[in-house]
Amino acid sequence: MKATVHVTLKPGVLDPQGQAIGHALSGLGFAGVTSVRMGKFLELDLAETDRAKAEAQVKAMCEKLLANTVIESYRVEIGS
Amino acid sequence: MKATVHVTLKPGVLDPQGQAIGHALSGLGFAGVTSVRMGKFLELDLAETDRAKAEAQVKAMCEKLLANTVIESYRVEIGS
Amino acid sequence: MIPNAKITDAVVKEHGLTADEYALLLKIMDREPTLAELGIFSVMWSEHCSYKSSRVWLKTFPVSGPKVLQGPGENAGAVDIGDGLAAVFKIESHNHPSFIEPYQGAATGVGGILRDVFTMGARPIANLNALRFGDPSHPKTKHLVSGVVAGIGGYGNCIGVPTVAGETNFHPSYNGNILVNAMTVGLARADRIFKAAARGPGNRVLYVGAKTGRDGIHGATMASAEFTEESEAKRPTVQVGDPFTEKLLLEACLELMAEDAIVAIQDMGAAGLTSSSVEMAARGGLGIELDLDRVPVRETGMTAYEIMLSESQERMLLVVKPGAETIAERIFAKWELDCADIGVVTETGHLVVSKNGVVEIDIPVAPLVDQAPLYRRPYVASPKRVEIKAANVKVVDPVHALKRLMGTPDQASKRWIWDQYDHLVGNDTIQTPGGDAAVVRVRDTRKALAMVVDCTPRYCVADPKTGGMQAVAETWRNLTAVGAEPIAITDNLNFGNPERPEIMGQIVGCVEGMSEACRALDYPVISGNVSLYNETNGQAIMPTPVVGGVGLLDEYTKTVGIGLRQPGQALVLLGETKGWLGASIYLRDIAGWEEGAPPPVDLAAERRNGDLVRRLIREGKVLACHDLSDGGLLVAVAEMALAGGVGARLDASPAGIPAAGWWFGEDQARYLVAAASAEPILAAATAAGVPARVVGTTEADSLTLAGSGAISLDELRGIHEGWLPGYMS
Amino acid sequence: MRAAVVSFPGSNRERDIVMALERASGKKPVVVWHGEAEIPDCDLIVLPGGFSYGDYLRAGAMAAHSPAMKELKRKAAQGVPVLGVCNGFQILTEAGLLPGALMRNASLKFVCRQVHLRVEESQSLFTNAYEKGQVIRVPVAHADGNYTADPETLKHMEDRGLVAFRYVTADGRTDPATNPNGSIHAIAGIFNETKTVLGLMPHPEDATDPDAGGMDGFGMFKSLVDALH
Ligand SMILES: Nc1ncnc2c1ncn2[C@@H]1O[C@H](COP(=O)(O)OP(=O)(O)O)[C@@H](O)[C@H]1O
Ligand SMILES: [Mg+2]
Repeated sequence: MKATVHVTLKPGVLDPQGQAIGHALSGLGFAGVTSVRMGKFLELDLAETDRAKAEAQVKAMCEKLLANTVIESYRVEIGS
Repeated sequence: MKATVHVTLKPGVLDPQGQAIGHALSGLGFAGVTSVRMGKFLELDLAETDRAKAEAQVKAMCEKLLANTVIESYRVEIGS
Repeated sequence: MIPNAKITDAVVKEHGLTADEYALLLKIMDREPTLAELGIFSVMWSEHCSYKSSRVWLKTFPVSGPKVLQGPGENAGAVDIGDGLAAVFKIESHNHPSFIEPYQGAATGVGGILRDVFTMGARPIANLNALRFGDPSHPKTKHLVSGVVAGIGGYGNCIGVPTVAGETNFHPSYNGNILVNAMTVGLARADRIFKAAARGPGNRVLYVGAKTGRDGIHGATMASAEFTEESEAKRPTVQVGDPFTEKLLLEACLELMAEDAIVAIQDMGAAGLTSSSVEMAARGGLGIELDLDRVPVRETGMTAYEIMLSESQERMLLVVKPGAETIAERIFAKWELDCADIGVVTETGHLVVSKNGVVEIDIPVAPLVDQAPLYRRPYVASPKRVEIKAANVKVVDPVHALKRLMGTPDQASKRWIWDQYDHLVGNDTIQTPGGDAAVVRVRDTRKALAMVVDCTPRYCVADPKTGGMQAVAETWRNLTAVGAEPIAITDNLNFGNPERPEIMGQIVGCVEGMSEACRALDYPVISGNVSLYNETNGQAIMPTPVVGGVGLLDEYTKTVGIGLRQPGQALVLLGETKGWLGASIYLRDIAGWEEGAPPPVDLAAERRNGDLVRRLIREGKVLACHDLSDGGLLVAVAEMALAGGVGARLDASPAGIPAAGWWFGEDQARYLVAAASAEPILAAATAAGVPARVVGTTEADSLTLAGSGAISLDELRGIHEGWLPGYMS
Repeated sequence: MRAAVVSFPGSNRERDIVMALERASGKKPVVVWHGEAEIPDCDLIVLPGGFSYGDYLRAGAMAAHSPAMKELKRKAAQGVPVLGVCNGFQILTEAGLLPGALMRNASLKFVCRQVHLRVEESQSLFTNAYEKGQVIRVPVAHADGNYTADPETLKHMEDRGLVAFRYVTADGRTDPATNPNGSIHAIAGIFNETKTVLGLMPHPEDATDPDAGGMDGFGMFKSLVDALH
């Protein structure tokens, strides 16, 4: 079973990488980019075949390791 | 207009981070994680209001800056 | 043997073999090769692995000396530094990969040279890098600088080896071919240097480190082919570096080396498993049998061809003593690395490789190595350039010229670069980037190693022989300027297409000059690397034979830096000044004239002047020292002033030398020293037959030239520190 | 003072800190491998600098879950002092022993240079050898040292004197130009509530030798030895 995880900075947390990218984009002549936020994207292959169990498992992984919940939030999707 | 970009390593390209995360997860007792690949996820706010133009613009940003097309591929989605 | 894939002329050509080379292959094999066998010949006979165009010339280098423990031919060279210790070092290029993917190309370049050094049983203590980029205004340059610097830092910082020195130049001739040369210096026990010769038929062959993927297949042949716009578009699979795994591999290898377990060890660099197994077998005069089904892979369906030619990083091949397999397994398990028994040393003299129970490769090793093509390529000497008289060069107010020079891409401070390199980890860096040579302490002793990389390509293009001599002499001088005794060099010969006689002429000239200088200075070559075909659409780089020099200080507190630290000290110039402006920075960047013969190198004077300077430093008579190089006297004074935060008042230029020649001439074998009193320096110079003259006195806060004006250190610093950050922002 | 230094795969400044501790205390610290579930009895536990697990995912994230860290948490709860330098600081925040988080430097670049720090608090076992307000010069070397915390946490730390060091100019002023990583309030190091845990990004251990980097960092080790014998 495949799972994807999006880890993004919580609203209000300053995003130095996103900011720098926004800056670089305007330097390259891309006008009108008003905000850039950068996050992480993980693709996991799981042995688990039960959807609900897989989801619970991946959420636990996020809480424990994949996200730093002090500054980040996460979203889990279970694929096929 | 919002756009999201997923940047992932091309198949076959070594992903040291994904590998180390997979290793750490099994160390934490999460069994059955057979593969982890790590990528980037960007959210952009654009002044552009035309969907097609926005998409073309973001693709150009990916080619120029957001993705390293030698080793990475990208996927652009235009939201609302 | 698997049924033969069709080996057509096109397939042979794609593998970079000429018709003659393929005929030789057929003679050696006595049958048509399999595709995997062809692949092996192709990489082993590539320029990168076989040195076919340069080998005859490399043989002319002086490679021995009383301190040399290991000369060229192993993974790295080694010299004796006393106390039972050896300094192990080598330089390596990663030019083409860095142009294609600057971050990963540069990072894996660092990873590769680190492995070359720790394969020898040495713990790396420092990294250096020599970088050449195109014109700053070229659209690719900025991106390349940023990626290469981040990649070098990313790898070295993570593994925890300080990057302590380097050089960075810009010139349009590198627009399509940047140079990324990385050097590593390590320390080993002199009686425990590990080598790569397989011994003992029946001994097991172990594979350790990272898994094999389809990375950089054909990287070695790529590094041996000229670039075209098309090859850039093709974008071969680049290798991705994993410095974390390398750190584990380093610690695991050193731990295993402390046991009595290893017969031979060889890193998998260019051409991966192929070159490591072939070289081990060849050096031992033996055979090796490999079972590729046991090789740890990270992708499915890999063929023998792919596994043998993969350039996946962070891997090593070992031959272990009977029964030592379990020791290796235990240690590599602790470091969470793969360790697989993939084969055995044999008496057959053949490399025999099987996959899925079928023998796909069976090549006699000796002819594969010994009969590798060797070319004595035709060459023409570079045309001699005219001598340019200083009196004929445009006169510019020296303070004004200094202001311009200190902010040019080549002369501007490279702090933006070394700020991104951890140059302190280990807490043994006594002299950090920004001086003449870095100085790194040798743990548990009072000693230190000094190290530097240098080359002046504009001299090499003007006169290859003089340029080659100068590159060697300048490193020797830089080591001397920090008080070290120069011991030996490593070199990286970066040139264009050797099949062009004028390029071959540059190679021959540079090598000749380097050899002569090494002989005269008792400064042998103990390792090196060659990178040819650095040209795009017929446009070759300037000849760039980078020299990496290492020297020894017996007492590390006796070193001096370039910084002027107190007002009221005498500034004494040692060495003869004629005011040579041909091929100088002043001529190029102020007069706009990239011409003229380079300054002659007088090796006897080098030696005499350098030996004096070193002695004066050891005797504690010198408080700061800087050799004179690009930009001559005035640039040297400015660098010394900025480094220490104290300025100087300089006397007017002497009669008989045109002002531009005095202030900016690049006559060789010169040093500027600061001393509490000039007398002892002048007396010692007279006794040693070294021309010496007081040129000024240190003074707070500004640089003043008698009769022509002044500049504050703040303004000078703004100019010097401003260019690179401004360019990169 | 008996110190234990916990080493992780990818730690690379453990030797630097071992030397500094030894120089200050006259005793060689024990080095404990991360996989060990027990840390021997000691007066101080130190997490060294480096790139544990390559700084992959997030600096310090994976190391924070190692067996030795469980033991460290237990001991820290009993009041055993803990020092985390650079990667050690990152591990301590990831493990929840210190508040806030360390993000990518605002420049997005690794930075290695000498910086000036102002000692904000001299009433602690880590800083008692310094004067409050004293300016010291020590190096930084990191890519992820951009400290952040939510406004309440920050206010609490400032009010309670839990900010240990701040990046300043040579004459002791805070100035965005001398903040090497963009840290909020120019924070370089912080204490926990009881001031028994200190995390800081700079490397005082690389300023404990007159011949290499100067002695400005020695005060921290001297403080510890004075407080813990
Ligand atoms: N890529 C680099 N990495 C580290 N240090 C560098 C780099 N480029 C230049 N430097 C440092 O900048 C200083 C000046 O370099 P350079 O002008 O080549 O010196 P020199 O004139 O003595 O040959 C040296 O200390 C050198 O180590
Ligand atoms: Mg120099």
